[in-house]
Formats: sequence, structure tokens, C-alpha cells
Amino acid sequence: MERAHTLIPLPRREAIRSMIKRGERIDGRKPDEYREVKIEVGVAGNADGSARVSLGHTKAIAGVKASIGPPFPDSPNAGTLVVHAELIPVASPIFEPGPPDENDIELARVVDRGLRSAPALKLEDLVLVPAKHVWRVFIDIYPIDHDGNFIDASGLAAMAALLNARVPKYAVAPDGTLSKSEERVALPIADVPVFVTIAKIGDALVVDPCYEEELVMDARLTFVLTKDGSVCAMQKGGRGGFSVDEIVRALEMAQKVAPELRAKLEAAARAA
Amino acid sequence: MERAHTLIPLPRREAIRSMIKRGERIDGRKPDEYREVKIEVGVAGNADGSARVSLGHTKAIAGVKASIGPPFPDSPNAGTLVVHAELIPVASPIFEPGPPDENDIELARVVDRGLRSAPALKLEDLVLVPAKHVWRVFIDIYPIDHDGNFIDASGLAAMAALLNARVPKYAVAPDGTLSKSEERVALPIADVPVFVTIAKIGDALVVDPCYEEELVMDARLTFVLTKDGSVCAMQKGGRGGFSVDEIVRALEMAQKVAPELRAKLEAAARAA
Amino acid sequence: MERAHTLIPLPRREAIRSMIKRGERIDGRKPDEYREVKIEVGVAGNADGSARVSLGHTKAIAGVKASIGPPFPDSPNAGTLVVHAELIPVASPIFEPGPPDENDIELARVVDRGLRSAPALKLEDLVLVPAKHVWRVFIDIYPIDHDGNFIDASGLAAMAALLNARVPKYAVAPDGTLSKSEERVALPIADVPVFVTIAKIGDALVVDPCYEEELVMDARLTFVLTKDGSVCAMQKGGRGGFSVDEIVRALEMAQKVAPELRAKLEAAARAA
Amino acid sequence: MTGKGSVKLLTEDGRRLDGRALNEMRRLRIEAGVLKNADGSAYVEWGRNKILVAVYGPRETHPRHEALPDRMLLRCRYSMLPFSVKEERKSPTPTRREVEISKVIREALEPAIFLEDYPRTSVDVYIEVIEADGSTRVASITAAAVALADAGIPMMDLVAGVSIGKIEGKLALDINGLEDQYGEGDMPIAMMPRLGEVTLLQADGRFTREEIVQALSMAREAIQRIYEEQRRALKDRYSGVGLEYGSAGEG
Amino acid sequence: MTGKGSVKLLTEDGRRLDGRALNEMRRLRIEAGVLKNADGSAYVEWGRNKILVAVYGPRETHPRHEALPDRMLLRCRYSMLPFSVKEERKSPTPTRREVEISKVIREALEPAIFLEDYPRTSVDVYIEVIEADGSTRVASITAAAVALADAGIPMMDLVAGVSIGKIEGKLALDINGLEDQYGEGDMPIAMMPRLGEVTLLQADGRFTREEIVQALSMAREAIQRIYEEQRRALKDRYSGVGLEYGSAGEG
Amino acid sequence: MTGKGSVKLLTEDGRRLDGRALNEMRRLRIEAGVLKNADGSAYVEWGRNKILVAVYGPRETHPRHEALPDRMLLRCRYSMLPFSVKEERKSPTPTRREVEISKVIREALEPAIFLEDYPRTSVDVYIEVIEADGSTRVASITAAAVALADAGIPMMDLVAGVSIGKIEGKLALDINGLEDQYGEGDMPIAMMPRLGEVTLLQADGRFTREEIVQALSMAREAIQRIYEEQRRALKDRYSGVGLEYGSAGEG
Repeated sequence: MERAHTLIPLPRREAIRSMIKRGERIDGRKPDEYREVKIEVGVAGNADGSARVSLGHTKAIAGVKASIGPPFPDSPNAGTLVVHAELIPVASPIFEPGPPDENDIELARVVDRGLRSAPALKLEDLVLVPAKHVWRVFIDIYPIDHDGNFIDASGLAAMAALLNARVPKYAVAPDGTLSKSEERVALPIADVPVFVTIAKIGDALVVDPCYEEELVMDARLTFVLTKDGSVCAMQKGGRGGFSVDEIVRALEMAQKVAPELRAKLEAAARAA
Repeated sequence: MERAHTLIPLPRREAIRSMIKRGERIDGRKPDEYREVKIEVGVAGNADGSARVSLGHTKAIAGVKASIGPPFPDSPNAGTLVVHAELIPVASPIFEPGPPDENDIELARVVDRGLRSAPALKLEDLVLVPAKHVWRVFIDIYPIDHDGNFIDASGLAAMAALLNARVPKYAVAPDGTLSKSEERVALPIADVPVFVTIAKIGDALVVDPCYEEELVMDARLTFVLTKDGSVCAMQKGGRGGFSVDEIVRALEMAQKVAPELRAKLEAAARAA
Repeated sequence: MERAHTLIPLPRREAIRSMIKRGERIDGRKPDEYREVKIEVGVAGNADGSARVSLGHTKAIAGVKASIGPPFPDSPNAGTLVVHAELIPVASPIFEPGPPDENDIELARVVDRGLRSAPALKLEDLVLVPAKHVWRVFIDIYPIDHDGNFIDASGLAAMAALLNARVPKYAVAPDGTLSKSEERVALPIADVPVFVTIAKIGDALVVDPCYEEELVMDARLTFVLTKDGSVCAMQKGGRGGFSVDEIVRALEMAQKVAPELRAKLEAAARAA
Repeated sequence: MTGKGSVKLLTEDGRRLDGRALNEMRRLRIEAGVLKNADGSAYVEWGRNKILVAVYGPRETHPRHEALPDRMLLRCRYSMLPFSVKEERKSPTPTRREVEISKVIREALEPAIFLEDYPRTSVDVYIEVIEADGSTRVASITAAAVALADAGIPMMDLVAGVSIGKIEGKLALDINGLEDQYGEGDMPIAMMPRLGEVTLLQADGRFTREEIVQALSMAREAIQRIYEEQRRALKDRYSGVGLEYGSAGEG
Repeated sequence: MTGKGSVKLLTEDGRRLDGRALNEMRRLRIEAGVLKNADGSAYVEWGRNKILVAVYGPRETHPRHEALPDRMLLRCRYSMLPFSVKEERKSPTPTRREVEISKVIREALEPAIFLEDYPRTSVDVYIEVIEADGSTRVASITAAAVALADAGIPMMDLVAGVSIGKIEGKLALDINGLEDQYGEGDMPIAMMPRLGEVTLLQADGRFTREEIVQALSMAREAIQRIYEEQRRALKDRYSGVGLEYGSAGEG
Repeated sequence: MTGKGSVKLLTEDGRRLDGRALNEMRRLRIEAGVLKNADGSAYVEWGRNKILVAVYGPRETHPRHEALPDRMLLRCRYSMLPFSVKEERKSPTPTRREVEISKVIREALEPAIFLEDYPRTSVDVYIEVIEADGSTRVASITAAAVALADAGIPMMDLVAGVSIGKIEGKLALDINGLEDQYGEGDMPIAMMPRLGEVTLLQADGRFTREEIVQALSMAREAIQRIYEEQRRALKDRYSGVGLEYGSAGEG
């Protein structure tokens, strides 16, 4: 991503930027128009929950695995959540194999912060025996095809996988021993945060940038929005900056599209 | 190994291949003739068992270290076996220092599969206290000089080191505590698998390829053979393939030399 | 450091070496003269002990963190000491970021040996409950500015940080449970070893080499000296050697400066 | 190892636990050209296995010193997504098993490729297992061959594979995860379907010579059928029937 | 996460536990040019935070293939010394948190630098946290901008930052470690002080739109004051008042 | 550390536990040219220590950027095989101890080599400890010097080493593993035997100045004898008496 700037021929770069100056986008969208969003759940049968999300040609898959283990020593009364993401080369020639780099790590941490801060999960309801047995929830996110705005796709896929997850129900005996039942139950969902990214290109703001728009953008700003319209996480990225006014306009754009994205998430989860 | 193909001058390559077409080999052997095999045990005094094996100029050393520890959680009633191999530069300029690469890993895993599948060790007899204290057996294999067919040398060295191993005898008290005696006992050997590799060069098959033969070979096929003549593991390697008929012929060649290799192993173990 | 030899222009190199031949040094010091030493403690408030040491322009910072944990299985009746050093690029363009290389490791191990061998700490007095709860003392050493002789600066900083350290006092109940008090106590100091390095340049020996002297030196020899004048560790470095006579002369130079260095350490610790 | 033999894998009427006969394959469906960014791609659903393959190349080799003067460099990476396994989450760090499988897959594909046609270039094959249920390495080879063809890499034949297992003393075609875990043996086999050349052969568990001969024969027959499905996927792709991965459910 | 809200962070008269008003900053002191070997450097003490920054460059890029044809390569490494944290010793291996912060710091500084002025070169910014007490990333940016200016890197503006927290439902300027741990939210903000451009913006915890607007406004005002201290440090440096790090105590 | 002094290392008649006098060396046997593929090699048995050394070079330096314009690059890797130690299996990953020892061995050998004779080339010395019983670093140096000579590397002298220990207050020549573990000090010393130059010197445990002088003198005397064995090994090699490693038992 570091060298994205240099990957696009200058004439193409100028063409995209001057279209956007006129309020047009290369794929025909309006500045505040999100691409078509598709969400499917249950796509990976060995996961406890899974989802595949498309934003136009961008596709992400996320899977949840939950297991019982000890809590972190400093949080004896809470389950744990770990988010991991890896930009694998399957999805694009710009991704290289190897251990997680700063892009993988930023992506996972932004998704993690959004889910944790909303919060998506009631971690305190994931305790079976305090200080001893808690649910440990892992979410792994992978791109399938990359055409820009992978943060939003990842956030949606992670949330959809959480909504889709079903884990065995455990009974706790008075002496603290666990017994697993056949029944599977949903995870304790507290909120359904959605991720919305706005790109700044010249003086314009566009929602849900595609890959070529990312190549020419000055900066991006991601909002994670909770059901009540609050912002539970933000992340600015890229080599440019935003004026305070642009931040407020970007937030308004994000708040406009968030309810529809959330509705799609909830519909996909119900449909399963 | 990846670039082995390009390491040999073309005329030499052609010479070797055309000799083999005529049923001759560069070191004067017949196609189905194994090199001279020498096996010595007890060559590394701090190991619980050790062996050095020569196949012609190819030399390998293997050492066994056994210690008591917990079993794997999914196998409470079995000891553990770990095989590790590292193609160190001592043995050849083609080996580079550094963490294990795919060649090291394939080698270790093929030896591991052969020993485990035979099985060489009765892992269930390595349990002192179920789910708590079992023998953990490590085999480490290193090349000393490399002149081809390091898989067979490794397999023989590993098996010889297992046969040579003596570990302290432990008494288990009714409450599960262990007490170590001065007496040392052999490991519970179930079978004595031997590793035999056949190289395909053009339309010919040769057993126990030397290094130059490996450089010109199309593919290799390793058989691990148990006492009763069964095959307990196979591994095809290299950039070529085998016809079904060639596989059967190769197996017959392997079965022909296996008993003698096993006899050498057993003689070396007895001689110690 | 490996290529230090080649980093200095030949005329400069020759100038420095011929000055030294005449008994002069580039910074005006005499061969047996140490640079001005400054020691400040308590410079990192979240550490349990800390110190910053200057030898002329060379600056090092060291911090101690102590926590309670299990002892090493083979030393149930001793606390633990871990020394870590990292030559970070903040201090010099010759240091590169990345995992510890041989220079970092040698440095940490020489400091560790000196402290352990003196011994600086009575490790057996760091036991709260044998085999169960002991103090684990970590010392981390970082360069701030590098102008040669970083070994001595590190050793002094590490020792000053140990002298500066205060850890919570714990009471041990008869049943082995620990209770932490508000009171903080010093670590059990047994000796105050000091590190003195002598460089050999041509036929001359100089104490406390600066960076340019390190670039032209043939070899270095570090002595760690205890209060009673004994040597508790030595380390020769560099691509040259010492005659036996030079070793004895170097030791005498080191023994001459050691008491003053120790006095500075003790004064700094008292002043805090 | 554990549990080998501790689960009965055949019912009294000789059927396997999923209802199949011993020589019956699981349902197989391949799609070619399912990814937008890759030069070639394929998606396979084989029983419960779901595997996605992307191919890039032939392209300039990076890092350059790995380029081969006389032929194309083929690189393969087989990896299991952390949630693809039945057991607890797999660490995303490549395991030794994945490293070995990547190597044998590469060596199973190389015999089919005209490597000499594009010296100094490289082709990268990335294999991601989304859901695993036994025999994933042969399923990966089968899909990778389709993805290579989809990328236009010159090949003398496709490569297709199947695993022969041994359960309760009998050979069984196309073993699934349960049969792999509790069965007595596993012999993954890959061949060039038209040329009949075996390009991958591994085994663990005990097999007699006769069983090996029989296993190779069972595999050869099955591989002809797998090959038909590979060809159908490529034909559909070229006739524009191909679907993006995920554009329609998993059917 | 744990303990969020479990500690009362405001006294009954509306003061914070360290005695500050909600819109009051901690004591801030910056020194420029404190290191001998680096091309530029700065040291900041901000409350109990102590942070040292070294800058090298513009210089030839190593490894060479990372050089950019059309602009300077900026690299940042933010790291916490193992003894800089209140909790148990931090491992010296970079954590995921440090990797992310290094990236956002770089992207906070880049907008202020004329990157096109020195194509193919690189500038390295090394940030070492010696003592940490909340808001270290914005303190690091503030010091790094001074160190870049000290190194003579051409910049269109400095960059300065501050963190706005949310404690007991109210916005609080420049939160410290305790407030970060037990408060309801943290919003680190960096700006180019003269141009008013926001170059770093992150948040966790819930904020309404109105709160975000108010936080940006609080930050903007504070950043003007921080900018004054940055300029003072640079002025002192050029007038020779600058001190070596550690040549005088910590004041 | 633990146990220092907890085991009596001298019998009542002043003998060591293995029967040696304080100034008595263990049996030493060196063979040169024991490997077929290496450019030079040596095998040493010294007491129970068994160490194999291979030397490659002078050869082109890889990676190229490590080449030195004015001299040969010497690289050393000392490693202990996992089963070479008395204690539990050692992990094959290089330990910090092995990294440091590799460095001091390199710096012990460099003074003896005419490094300027082959600029831009490299020589690699690989040392594998098969069985360890104390003083392995000096045994490694002793064998490595022979292997370098066997490879034809131009040298001004050989290098040989021995460890002086301190047990029950007395200096002891050539300490073994037990004496290292339970003794009061260890001083490994390497010298160029003809030139008398000390090229490795380390110590832990307390030594007075007089003890250091005495230790150096004991070492010097022993090193002359070790040097004789080195020369014998090289002479035998050139006269064709040399044996492959393992071609005859360990005697």
C-alpha cells in the first residue's frame, strides 16, 4: 500500500480526480453512494460462525472460532476477543505472503476496536466460571478479491460472522465442572456496529472508495457507528489530512449509510 | 535443491543419463544395487541413543533424547515422538544455514511418518501415568557428508538410534509419584521399518541414487517397508512423475533390498 | 561493527594511530585517562530502578523491572536475573533496527556475566517461597548516544539501576500466601562490580576508547572488577590479539580507574 | 494416531458413515475463473471441502535472484484458514504440515507444465482451504490445475487427484476427515489424467503390494471422472458460464 | 477494557485526580537537538511522559528497492522501552500496538513534509518512550515534528497532537494513563497547527457527533499552545540554548 | 550458577574426579580432512567432547552486499546438536550463548588469518558439537584452525585454546563439564601458539591478578602441546593418513 501512489499512470490518476471534482465517479456512483452490498452467512462449515461479504468486487470472508479457556489474568470476569486479519495474495497481486505487516495489523486492530468499543459482544456474559473458564472468541478475516475499502468489508464480515455464530451450551455444576450440551446458542450480542469509510480526493469526499479511488485518494477516514448513531471508533489513514469541516461532513455521510448496512447485516443473520 | 537441475554441466548430465540408459551407473553399480552401508551406534555419548550411518560417501548422524513430560491432550495414553532434521552446511555447500526450509521439513516428516506408521515404537507402552507422565522421545537427524539419498540415510540413522536408546527405568508408586532407578532399559520397539528410495532417470529406475544421479533424475519415490514386507509410507518427490507400472517395479526393487538393510540395522544394534 | 574497519578514511586512521603512538589521544586524554563520567538515577519513573550514564558523549540508560514469579526449575532457591541490551538506532546511524544481533547479545551477556559473577545481587535473598515465588529481576539497557565504549557505559548504567531499585516489601504467611506492603525496599546488593575496557591500538593501550579509537583499534579487553580488586569477568573483542604482557598491563590500568568509577556509582545511588 | 480403529467406519451393510459405498466419491463441483484480480482461479467444493485457488503469472520473478535461467519458477502455498478445521482454531502461522504439502503439491503440478516455455518468469499458486474434510491436498491439486489452465499457463495435461483410504481392512475411495482420523491408512494420489503419469504419491498406514496396485487402479478410474469435471469447469468458463466465487451460494 | 468505569476519575468539585480542570493540559516541555549522532532530535516531557526522538536523513535508502522514484520515503518506529510501562516489563519485541502506532504516526507526519523535494531518499524517525503516562502517540508526534525540523527536513508546517478523553460523560483534555485505563473514551488528534489540517484522528469509546465537534475544537485550541512550545524549543536550539538529553536533570 | 560449590571436585589426594592432576589435560585427538564436500575439515575428540568443523572458501560472498572491499569476510557458526548436551534436548534454534560463542570464536581466529589476501571473498566455518563435556569453545577453536589450514586458507599461525578453571580455590587445566558446572570459575584462553598472542580471553568467577598471570602461563604451556597435536593431524592429512569422519570408530 505504501507505494500505491506510484502504481497508477498519471493520466488515469488525473482523469479520476477531475471526474470526482465534477461530482462523478469512475463506476458511475454518486459521492455518497455505497456499492452493492451482499452478505452471506454460514459459508465455512467448520467455523462456529462465518460470513462472506461483497462490496462490489471487493470480497471478504470472516470466520469465528470459539473455545473455552482461562481468561486474561487482568480480566477474570470477561471472555476474550481476538481479531486477526491477513491480506493474502489470493485477493490481489499487491498483497504479499508472509507474516502480518503494518497493513494487516492496522486492519485487525481497527476492526477489533470497533467491535470492542461498541461493544458488539457482552464479554462479561462469556464467563462460565470466573477467573477459570471463559469463552475465547477468535475472528479471522481474509480478503477474497480486493477492489478497495477492505476495512468496511472486514468489519461487516466480522460482525456478520459474530451474528451467525452458534456455540455449544454448557452447564456449570456447583463445583465448577462444565458439561457440554447438544444445544447450540448464539453469542451475547450487545450492539451491531457498522464500519463506513470515506475517502478524501482533492476537495471532495466519497464514501466506500473502490481500489482506483484508493490509489488517488489523499486520505481516508473510517467511522464505526453504533445503533444509536454514536461513533465508537475512528481511524484516519493515508498520507493527507482532513479539515475539521471535512471530518464533520464525512461523519454525516457515514451516518447516512450506516442504518442500511446494519439492516443488511441483520437480515443476513436472520435469513440463515 | 530447487535449482539442482541447473547445477550440473549439460555434457556431464547427458553422460550420466546415457550410461543409465545402458544399465550402467557412474559409480559402477547395477541399477538395483545399494551402496555399501555402515551403521555405528553410540556415537554421541550424551544422547540416550545415537547412530551414524554411511551410504557410500553420504553420512548421517541421529540422536535420541527422551524425557518425561505430559502427553498431548488428545492422546493421554500415548508417549510422544518428535522427529527433527536439519540439512546443515557442514555436509554440503548446497545446504544453507537458517531456520528449517521445505527440504528439512519434508525430510523430517517422511522419517516421522515411516516410524510412526510402521510403527517403530509402541507409543502406548511409553506411558508412566496416563494423562500425566509419558516418555517424550525426540530424534534429531543431521547430515555429515552429502552424496545423495539422504532420506534413506536419515531413516536408517533414526531407526538405529532408536534401537540403540536406553532410558532410565522408572517405578510408579500407587499415588502416581515416579522414582528413577539406576537401571536403563531399551525403548519398546514394535517394528524395524527401513527406508528405500528409487530414482527415475529417463526410463530407468535406480536404487539409492548418489548426488549426481539426484541432479539428473526426473523424480524419486521412497518406500518405507516393515518386517512383513508391507509398505507403511511412501513419498514421491521431484519434478517428474511415475507410470503405475514404474511404481510397481520400484516397489519390487525396494522390497528386494529391504531385508538386508534391516539385518544391518539389527546387527549394529546388537553389536553395541 | 563488523565493518567498522572500513568506515574511517585512511588518513584519519593513520593520524589517530600515530598520535597514540606518541602517547596522545584525539580528545586530549592521556592513555590511562577515563572520560568524564556522569550518573543520574531515577530517570524512568515507571521502572523500579533506573539510571542514565554518560562517558563523555556516550550515553546509556538502564531500567530495572522486578516482578514475582516462579524460579527456574533447576534453581528453586534463587531469584532470577535477566539482562537485555539493544543497540537501537536512536544512538547512532551504525545501529540498525531489528531483532538482537551478535553485538546486542554479546553486550548483554558480558554485562550479565559481570553482574552475576561478582555477584552484584544476592540471588538467594530474592526468594519469597522456595520453588514457588521468587523475585525476577530484569535489566534492560539502551544506548542514547554512542561515542565508543558502550560496554562500560552499559555495565555502569545496569549497576546504577540496580542500586537505585526499590521493590515492594512482601510478607509471607505461614501457608505461603504473599501480602504486599506499601513499603519499598532496596534489592540485596552483594558487590558493586565496575566494567573497564582497554583498547589496543598498535603497541599502545588506552582506557575507555571513544568511537574513533574503536574504529582504529586492533582489539579490546574488558575487565569487570569487584570491590576487593578481583576480576570477576573478562571479555576480549575485536579482530586482533594481546600479548600476555599487554593483558597484565591492561589489567593494571583497569584496576587503577575502577575505584573512582565505583565511588561515582555509590555516590549517585546515595544522592537519589 | 490416537483413536485409530476406535470408531467403526463401516455399517453392517458395508456402507460408510456418510452412506457411500467403498468405491464411491463424494459430490464434486469445480468452478473456474471465480476471482477478478488473479490471472487464473478456481473454486472447488468436494464433499464438505471448500478450497479457493488463485494463480498469478507468468510474471517477472521477485526476488530476482530466485529466477531460473532455463525455466519458469513455480511456487505454491497451501494454507488452511484458521477457521477451516473441525478442531480448535488453527494458528495462522504456516505449520510444518502446510509447508510439506505446499512442496508436494508443487511437485505434483510441475510435471504437467511446460516450464521451459517461460524461462526467468514465475507462477505463484495460492491455495486457501476454507473448509476442510479430508483429502484436501488432492482437492487442492485438482483445483490448482484448473486455475493454472484458467491463467493460460501452457500445460501438457491437467493434474487431478484423489485419496484412497484403508478402513476396516478395505480400500475406500476419496476418504473424508473422519475416515482419515480413525481409518488405518491414507494414500493420496495425483495423476495427469490423459498421460496416466502419477505425479503425487504418498501414504501412511500399512499397505501390501497388492493393495497398492489396487489403490492406483481405483484412483486412475476416479481421476478420469474428476478430469471430466475439470474440463466442464474450464468449458463453462470459456463459454462465459463461470461465476464469481460467492456470487451464488454454495448450492 | 476491564475496570472501565470502576474508578472515579473526577472529584466532587469537578477536578481530575491529578488536580487538573477538564480543559487543562499537563505540563509540557520540549527540547530540540538533544542527541549528538542523530541528524535531528527532540526530547519531550509531558506530564510524566518522557519520550526521545531521533531523525536520520534525508539519506540514501537502504535497502535500495524501497526507494521511491518520485518522493522521499518516510519511516517511523515507535517503541516503548521495556521499563517504560507501569505494568510488568514489556517484552522488547514490537507489539501489534506499536506497529499500528508507528503507522499512524508516520501518516500524521507525512502531510507536513515536502516529500517530493528529495526523491529516492529516506528519512527515519525513531521514537523511544522512556516513561509512559497516557497520550504517548500524540506526544510522540509532537516531538517527532520538532526533531524533523531540527534535522532540516523541509516542512510546510509542524504537527502537534493531543488526546481528548471522555471521563464520567465529560470531555477531558490531554488524558493521562489512569484516565485512559478507566475512562470511557480516548480520541487522539494531531493537526498541522497553522494550516488547521487534522493528520491523525482515532477514537475508541462512544462519542456523539456533537462531542466529536467539541473534541476537535478543544484539541485545536490546545494544539496552538503546544505549537508555541515546539517553536520555543526550536528557537532555543538555533540560539544555542539547546541541551543534550541528560546533560541537565529532568527538571 | 546453582550448585556452585555444592559438589566436591577434588579427592583427598588432590586429584580431580576423573583422576587427573590439576595441571593435567584430557586426552586429545584431532583429525584433519574428514569430510568429502567441505573445502577443509577437522574432527576433534577431547575428553568426551566430540566436535566436527567444516570450512568453505575462500569463495564468492553471498549475499553480495556483505563482501568487504579490502579483506576476506570470515563467518563462524558454532552450534550444539540437540542431543549433544547432558541435560534435556537442546532446541535446535540458536541460543544467545551460541550466538556469542560464534562471535568470540570468529574473533579468536581472525588474528591468525591473512584476511587481506582475498578481498571480497568469504570463508565460512561451521562447527557442530556432537558431544559436549566442558571447554567446547576452545576445543572448537582448536579444531577450526586445523580445518582452516586444511582448506588452504593463508594463515600466519594456527590458533589453539584451553580452559583454565578454578576448583576449590585452585587453578585447574582443561576443565570438564562437571568442573564447569560446580567449579568457582572458568577462563577460556586461545593463543597463536608460535606468536604467543592471546586471541580469545574470557572469564567468569573471581580471579586475582596473580591467578590470571598463572592461568595465562598454564594455558601457554598446554597450548604448545595442543599445537603439536594440530600439526600432527595436518601432517597425517598431507601424508594421506587422514581418515573420513566415522570411517573408523571413535577409538
